[in-house]
Amino acid sequence: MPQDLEDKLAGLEALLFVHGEPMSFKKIGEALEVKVGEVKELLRELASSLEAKNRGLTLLQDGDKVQFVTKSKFNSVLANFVKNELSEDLTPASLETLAIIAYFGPISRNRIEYQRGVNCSIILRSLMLRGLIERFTDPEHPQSYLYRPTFEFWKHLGLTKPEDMPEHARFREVLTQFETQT
Amino acid sequence: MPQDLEDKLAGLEALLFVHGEPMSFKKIGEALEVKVGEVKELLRELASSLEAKNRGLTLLQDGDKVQFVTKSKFNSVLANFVKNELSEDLTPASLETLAIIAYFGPISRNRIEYQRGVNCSIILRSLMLRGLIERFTDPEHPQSYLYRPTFEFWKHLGLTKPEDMPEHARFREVLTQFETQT
Amino acid sequence: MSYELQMEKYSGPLEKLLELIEERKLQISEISLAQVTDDFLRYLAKLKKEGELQTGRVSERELARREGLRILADFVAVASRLILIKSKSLLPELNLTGEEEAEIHDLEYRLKLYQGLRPAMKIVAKLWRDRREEFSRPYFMSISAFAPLKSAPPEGPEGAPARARTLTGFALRGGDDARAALFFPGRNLQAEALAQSLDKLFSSFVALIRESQVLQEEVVSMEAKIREITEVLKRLSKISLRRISEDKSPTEVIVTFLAVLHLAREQLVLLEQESYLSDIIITPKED
Repeated sequence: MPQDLEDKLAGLEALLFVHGEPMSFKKIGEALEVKVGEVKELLRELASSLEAKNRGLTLLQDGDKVQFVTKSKFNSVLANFVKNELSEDLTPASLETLAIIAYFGPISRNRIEYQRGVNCSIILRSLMLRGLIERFTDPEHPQSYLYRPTFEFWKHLGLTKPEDMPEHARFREVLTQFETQT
Repeated sequence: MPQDLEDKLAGLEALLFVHGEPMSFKKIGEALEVKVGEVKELLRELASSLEAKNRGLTLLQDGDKVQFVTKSKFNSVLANFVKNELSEDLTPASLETLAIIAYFGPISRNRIEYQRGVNCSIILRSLMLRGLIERFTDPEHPQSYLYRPTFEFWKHLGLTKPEDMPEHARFREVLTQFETQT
Repeated sequence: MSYELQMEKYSGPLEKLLELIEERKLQISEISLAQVTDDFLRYLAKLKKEGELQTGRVSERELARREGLRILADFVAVASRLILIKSKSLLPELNLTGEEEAEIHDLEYRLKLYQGLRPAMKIVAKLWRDRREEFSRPYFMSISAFAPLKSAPPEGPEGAPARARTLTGFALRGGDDARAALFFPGRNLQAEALAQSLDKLFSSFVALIRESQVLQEEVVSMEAKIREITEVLKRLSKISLRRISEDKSPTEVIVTFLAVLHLAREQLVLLEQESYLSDIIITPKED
């Protein structure tokens, strides 16, 4: 466990960084093994160090919850960046993943990854952020998700369903062969 | 746009925070509107300020990419809050293959197989599926691939750059000696 | 335990070979390799037997079966070189080609390299278990960090329906408060591009399937040769190894040798050698 003040501040920073959502003082205290009173003190300390001009983050507090956010002066830089990033052409890897989902969706991440032979978590996240695919809970396996193209995706292609994709039947056949023979 | 050094450092921090994943120097430069040379300088500056004892984050760098990560000493504080897909044990065969790629990557499948004395196609596939290694086209031989560790792998080992591998220089030396003998 | 795990606990033939040499506290050399050949072949036979047992049980696990087959093939490849070394020590007049001599040296060299690099594997294993993992943030996790401004689709189709899947956060397009789905297709998104991409991926499947078939054939043909020679030997009464090795290509000699050793292990034949380096006499065992 973090021992002195500096160590605890560092631990707090790491904790808030990893935890995406607002985090309650209580939970922070549990993680760092300190009392809620000390958590508040640490947060005050952290907030004041974040005021330095070379820091890009700040604390957003709401009641007894707190989270890291970027300073508002960087909003336009960051918004531009996110927009440019999401508007880029699809990479070959993204196209491949999207193709699998378009042809064979709804499909689980496991099966997508098995076909591509690589981990796809980031690509799936990016395709979701771009509004090209969506995920929903697998009715048969409530623990896992299935991925399918969005309505906007089909609309953009001017198609309505996987069977409308070029050479759909042939690809299905190759897939069946692959999945039974490997 | 961020103007002076401190402002740029703050922008860099905000950008890496928002992006989350490894980010190329080039992309950082475009977002902050500075040259790649300046990006490197800013990263050096940021890395050195992160060494302070009250900071919980550090920079993980490999090649021309960089990512914000938590310092490895806070692992025990954070492990409970982060769901972890990678924690399972590695088989001897996986360890062997990973060690070769970690110390000698980027490296071709041929050379990996030569050193291990076994066909590695399945093991490479499974390591790619787990997101521990990635492959890319060899710039000098467009027909073949090279393999290298991913940021996920470095993160799991708690390193901040490939050269942090223990005895990195010595093992590379051993290999070079062997390869020049023949 | 699944078949896959069964096989995976063997990290490979070099590891095993090194273990056998080190057990006897020997240096890596042609002589020590000849000395551990029998142990290695015995181990290979055991591996093969376990593999077969397991395959029978989980035949539906095709991938696992193939993995086992591959490992087996790798062991057989090393075994064939060991037999070459052993043959050379037993049949001194056996003329090895330059290529075969090179193969022997290559095995020695690889084993030394493997020995030199083995500590690196231990280091990675330790780091992996040490639980020093660093954590990062997911891709674009904090797009939702500020006031919930919704943006209109920058290049989406007109009148895209409102969806729950909206991107809150710093405004991607000014202070537009309209609730609308974000849609960033990119300029290269067309059905044809997707089909091409899939076609490329699927052609690599074909290669993968073919590769596994070739491998399977190789192992099968090796096994068939061994069986064939075993049959011949059973029909002969007493024969010298030198004689059955005559006029044979080195590969055939290896296979012959493998078959003889196999029979000896199964106690179907007796091997006799009057003195070191003299010819080996093979006698079928009486039932």
